[in-house]
Amino acid sequence: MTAITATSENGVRTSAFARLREALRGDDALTTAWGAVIVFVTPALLTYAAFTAYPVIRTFWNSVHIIRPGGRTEFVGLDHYVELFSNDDIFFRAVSNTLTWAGVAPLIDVGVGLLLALCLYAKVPFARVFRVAWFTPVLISYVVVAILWMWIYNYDWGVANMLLRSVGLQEWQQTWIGHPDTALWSLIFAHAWKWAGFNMVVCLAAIHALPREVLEAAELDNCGWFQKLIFIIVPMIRPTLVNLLILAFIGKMRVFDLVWIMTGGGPMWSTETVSTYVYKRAFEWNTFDLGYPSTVAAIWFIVVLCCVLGLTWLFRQRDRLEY
Amino acid sequence: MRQTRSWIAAAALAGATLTGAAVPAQAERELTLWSHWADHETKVAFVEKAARELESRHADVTVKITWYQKNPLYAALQSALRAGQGPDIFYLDPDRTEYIDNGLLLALDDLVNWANVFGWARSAWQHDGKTWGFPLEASTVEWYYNRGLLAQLGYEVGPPHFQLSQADFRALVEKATSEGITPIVQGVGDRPYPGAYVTHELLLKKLGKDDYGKLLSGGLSFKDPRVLEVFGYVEDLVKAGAYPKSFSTLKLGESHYYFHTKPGGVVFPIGSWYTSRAFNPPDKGGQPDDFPLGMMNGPAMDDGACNACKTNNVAGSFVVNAATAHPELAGEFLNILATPEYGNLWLSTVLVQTGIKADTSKITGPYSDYFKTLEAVNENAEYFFGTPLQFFKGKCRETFEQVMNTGFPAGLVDAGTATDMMNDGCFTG
Amino acid sequence: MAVVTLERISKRYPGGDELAVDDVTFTVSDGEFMVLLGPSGCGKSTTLRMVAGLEAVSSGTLAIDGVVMNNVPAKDRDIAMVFQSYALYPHMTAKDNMAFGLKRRRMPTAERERRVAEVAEMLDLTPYLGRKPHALSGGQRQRVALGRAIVRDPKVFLFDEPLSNLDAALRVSTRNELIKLHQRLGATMIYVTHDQVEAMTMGTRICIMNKGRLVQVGPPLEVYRDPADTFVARFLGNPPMNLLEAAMLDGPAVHVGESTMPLPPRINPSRLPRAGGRITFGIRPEDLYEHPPADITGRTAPLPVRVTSVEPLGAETLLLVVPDSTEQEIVARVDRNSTARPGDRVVLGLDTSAAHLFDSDSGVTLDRH
Amino acid sequence: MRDILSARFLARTGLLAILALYTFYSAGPFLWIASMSLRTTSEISANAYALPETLHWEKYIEAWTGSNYGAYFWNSTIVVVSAVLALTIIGAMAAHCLARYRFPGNRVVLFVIFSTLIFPPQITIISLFQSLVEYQLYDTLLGLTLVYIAIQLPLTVYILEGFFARIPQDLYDAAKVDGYSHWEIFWKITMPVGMPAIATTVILNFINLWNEFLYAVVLITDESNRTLPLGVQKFMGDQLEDIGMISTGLMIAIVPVIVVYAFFSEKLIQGMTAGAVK
Repeated sequence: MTAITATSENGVRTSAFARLREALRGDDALTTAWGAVIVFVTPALLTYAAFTAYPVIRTFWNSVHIIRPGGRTEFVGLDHYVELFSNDDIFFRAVSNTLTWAGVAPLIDVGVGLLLALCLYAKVPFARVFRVAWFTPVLISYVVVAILWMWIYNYDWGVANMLLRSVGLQEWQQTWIGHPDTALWSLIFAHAWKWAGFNMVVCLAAIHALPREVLEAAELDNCGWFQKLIFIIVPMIRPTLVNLLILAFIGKMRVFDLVWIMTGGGPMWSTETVSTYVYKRAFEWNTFDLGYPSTVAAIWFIVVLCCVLGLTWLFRQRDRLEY
Repeated sequence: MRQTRSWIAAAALAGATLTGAAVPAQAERELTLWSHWADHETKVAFVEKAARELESRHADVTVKITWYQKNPLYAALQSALRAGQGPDIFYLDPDRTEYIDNGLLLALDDLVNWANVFGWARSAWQHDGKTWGFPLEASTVEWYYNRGLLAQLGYEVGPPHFQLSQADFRALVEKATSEGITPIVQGVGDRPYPGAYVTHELLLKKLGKDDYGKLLSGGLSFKDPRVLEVFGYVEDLVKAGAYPKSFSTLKLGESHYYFHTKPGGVVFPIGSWYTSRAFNPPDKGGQPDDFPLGMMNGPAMDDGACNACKTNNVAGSFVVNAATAHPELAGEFLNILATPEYGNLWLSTVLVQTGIKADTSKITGPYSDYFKTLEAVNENAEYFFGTPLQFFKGKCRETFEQVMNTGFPAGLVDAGTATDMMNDGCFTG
Repeated sequence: MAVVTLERISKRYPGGDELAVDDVTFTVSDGEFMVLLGPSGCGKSTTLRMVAGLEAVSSGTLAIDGVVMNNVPAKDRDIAMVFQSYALYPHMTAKDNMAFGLKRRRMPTAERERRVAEVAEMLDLTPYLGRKPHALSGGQRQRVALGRAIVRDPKVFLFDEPLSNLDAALRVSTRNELIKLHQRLGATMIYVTHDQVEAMTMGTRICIMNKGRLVQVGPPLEVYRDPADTFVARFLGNPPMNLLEAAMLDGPAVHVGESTMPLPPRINPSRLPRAGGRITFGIRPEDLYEHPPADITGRTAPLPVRVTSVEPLGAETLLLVVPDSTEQEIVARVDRNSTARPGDRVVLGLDTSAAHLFDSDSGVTLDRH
Repeated sequence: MRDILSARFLARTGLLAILALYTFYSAGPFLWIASMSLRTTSEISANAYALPETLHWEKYIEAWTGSNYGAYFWNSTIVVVSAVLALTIIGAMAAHCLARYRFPGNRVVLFVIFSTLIFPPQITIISLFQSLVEYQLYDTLLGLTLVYIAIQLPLTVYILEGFFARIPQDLYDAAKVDGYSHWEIFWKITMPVGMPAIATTVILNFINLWNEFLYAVVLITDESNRTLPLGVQKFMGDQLEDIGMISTGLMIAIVPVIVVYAFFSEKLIQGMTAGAVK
């Protein structure tokens, strides 16, 4: 009340226009900061507009057209969408594969990473060597990882079957990435090989950042290491773990390189992911149409958006309940 | 001061765009060619020779050839042509009719001297009354075998048909498996068709050319009893262990090595371009010098409508980009190839058939025997022109790749499911 | 010569409904050490930042030496500022930090070097000039920040709670150094703090702010003695002034608990409420006596209380007591030899001449000024 | 007492054994490939797991000269270095602005930029291809560089904004009093003070872009424009699976990363893990 009275007394203009002008002036008192703002954000916004925003919009535009080379474009309305939902088993196969991967792999990645971090935290000898050895795969490009693991999975002379033979389990030998039952899991395994080290390092950093007193207090409370893990460490680094899980989830929703080089989506679509399907239909199928794959991309855009919003909501909800 | 800076930033951005847009000025004519066969030294040498010849005819012309593997080549072509940046001439298989449908190719009828090209080869590229490609490489589907192993298993083939019966072939498969020998070497790790060779060759023999053609163009159901019979037969072979365990990941290059070097196998059905890999020195992936290579025809089907039938097709061809700036140069280049001298050169160095008219009898040297065998095996053959991939489009093709090439021969789906899926993707009747 | 004049200065942040600074007017004379005092969020820092030119003035006039400064950028106001966090550039040595403002003003190198060396000497910083901030102790950083301001030789020094990051002992000694520095430089200084001891000891004048408004300006003791309202009364002094609910009596007296107090002499009778009305009665702890000394017995009124707690501080003793018939706990600062114990009933002597009366609703003093 | 000790000892040994096993799993493939890189394919096909008898170091020279590795390395270097440079400057400018200036839409801009972090590249890859064709940037290193800037920008801005926002405001006020202009404040305060975060993003962007494959596959066709991951893929010939030579090629691609790792391991781990630890 008093403030408003005082305002009018002092003649401070409170019209919307004045507010806007004030806002435009920014917090820098005396010069118009707007100029600086424009200079600073324009390059980023231009890049963003040209290479991110515009392509996203264009994807949706594409999705209601048939787009052939030479600028021959034909408006088809929602035909692609109808086709996709009524008659495209491969798409749903790809979605189910991708979601399986995105659902399972984060748990493996983060779980293994957490266990490894705890091992290092337990101050084992050679911890430095271990850390280097475990982290290195993170830095290797997918192309290299893919070739490497194709050899590891090679039926005749690959490591996987060689190990089975050497322990007398010949009948367990597999064409690991050549059979629909094992192909997806083999890829998930290879992918986990690359990423476990990353999760390990992050977990380790998080554990090291914990206040020492809490762990000491837990020790005084007569906690064994396992109780300490379950009741103290995991709850306390929960935000980090959640972050890692979401990060891993997002990473799996976009997985392409490994699949593309190792299996190309086969056999029998058992490792087809949405990325490889979009790529195949756009650049490999002999239809030469960019419209339909854009429809797939558009749908996937919405799916990913929902997943991420859902996850965020889920974890936020839990946080609120807890505290 | 601030304005200046933002101006500079804007200018830099604009400049960046402009440099990207600027096309380097060309004083000379450059003919670009993208081709498969990066690893095929004899083919590379063959094409390079023609390129040098063109350059020697015109002082201002350079021919720039980029060699690819097949899959990356197609990926590059699809995007580059769409971007309007394709090469003047490029490699294409005749099954890629979508390039024609989308107006990306230049008709070659008036550019090439067709008198020196076999009619059947030219017809592989004829659509809508025009000829779209230059049929450089031609091949038949051949069943190569290891003479030593076949004899060891107690079988032999010989004139006039070089063919086992349906029952004998199955017995051969079973016997080989029982002795721990891989009966049919095949790998589909990096190719969309080899796994379908056996099924489709047998379908052709069973149905005859007309009905097989209907099957490929969607006019005949995969549920036709004769088709089902063949599928059942192949399913039995698969169950008997006809293919290598590593079938689905074995690459084409690896399957050659598998067949002739390690661990070895009895039969290797493949296009007659087998030689372009196998007749290299062993350390370049070729077969051992003393390898007992034999050739047979696929087994005769009981009640087969055409047991002498086999697939003949034009394979690697050169086409001209519709957007090329130098159509006359491209034509001249192709005409250098369209001569009997080059035809003979191709045969005697690449050792594969060609669409260029040439005379196999003129081939001498270490591989002349091979060509004699090839001629003998094909003496009574009736050819069906075109591979399944040349007929199948879109989802049908995808189903073919996954089911006929991989799933069915790998034993992942049974004959009933496989034919269901093929009908779902391909049958229009 | 620098006089800083604030006339009807207000500040509104974009999007905020309340005024952060509301119609503030005061003048800092040349060479004066003006302390802006108030609880956090009272607008004192905002006021200082407006003087510095770091915040825009929403309305009103800000002038230095008569020149309106509202739209002059900070760098052109010839002011120097010492920040609470010191704000030393972490990537520069102590010397570079001090020299940088001079460099920006294109001072010749030799002159710059001389000034920095001189100030460093004055602040005992010479041995540390080559170090970067992270290698300095808190006190040293504080002195570098100070030095950075001094080398500039500005018209006005601005301090934004510069001592609050120091530990207690260092704070006291730095406080004294600052006082000496002010005497030596004779510069105009504006100093923001929420610490009343700093304000009382350092300021030539104190300017007390609350909720964006200026409440009272004056020399420290004057403000202490004659608080303008209950806020100032409680904010200055430790323990703060006791405030008791009282009732106006018919005669010139108020009723506190069971005692009847005569009106203090300075009161402005025209502003008193009518008989039976409520009023706030204020008395500082040192004006309550267990045993009133002879020289003031004539002015005291008895206040019967019950002792709830005794806090001997050594030099004196604090008694927490509840006057009879009330439930308000008040504090009395009594002689250190007091023998009172919790639960005792005693009668305190209240120095009626030192008492204050405030309006119950607005808290404004009823004293005559 | 003795029993407890030995139980602990056993547990300790067991733990170490598990760790050694895991190390074998994570590092073994590297050793395998390293050993194969020094052997010929015929040696490998005789026994894929034997140690090299004679060290065929000449294979490295052969792999380098026999392929276009020099060009791939050069292309990757140009693209990645210029993208990382531009990213650092553009990203830092935007982050500085978002962290330091209050303006309407500030949070909206940050959210919009940040939200693209979650979206998989396959969503825009097609239209990006079309756009680059239209911008005349298809199959150019410049085009790839710009795309790389765009895809790494969100993460860069996100990390830098978080760090810059924590730089005390007092420092900026002091700079203003000292007479810095907007640009100088960015260049002389934010950049040097924010160096740890900038180093982090530089490393992160470098590793990510050095290994990037999908965009390169789609946006580059010309042999002379290929980056290293495409080059490595090309090593997988289809004439002959020349395992020995491919191993050598892979090692050439791996070794620089390992060397960088050896020198900057701490910083690198910090970079890779930035933003994940709360």
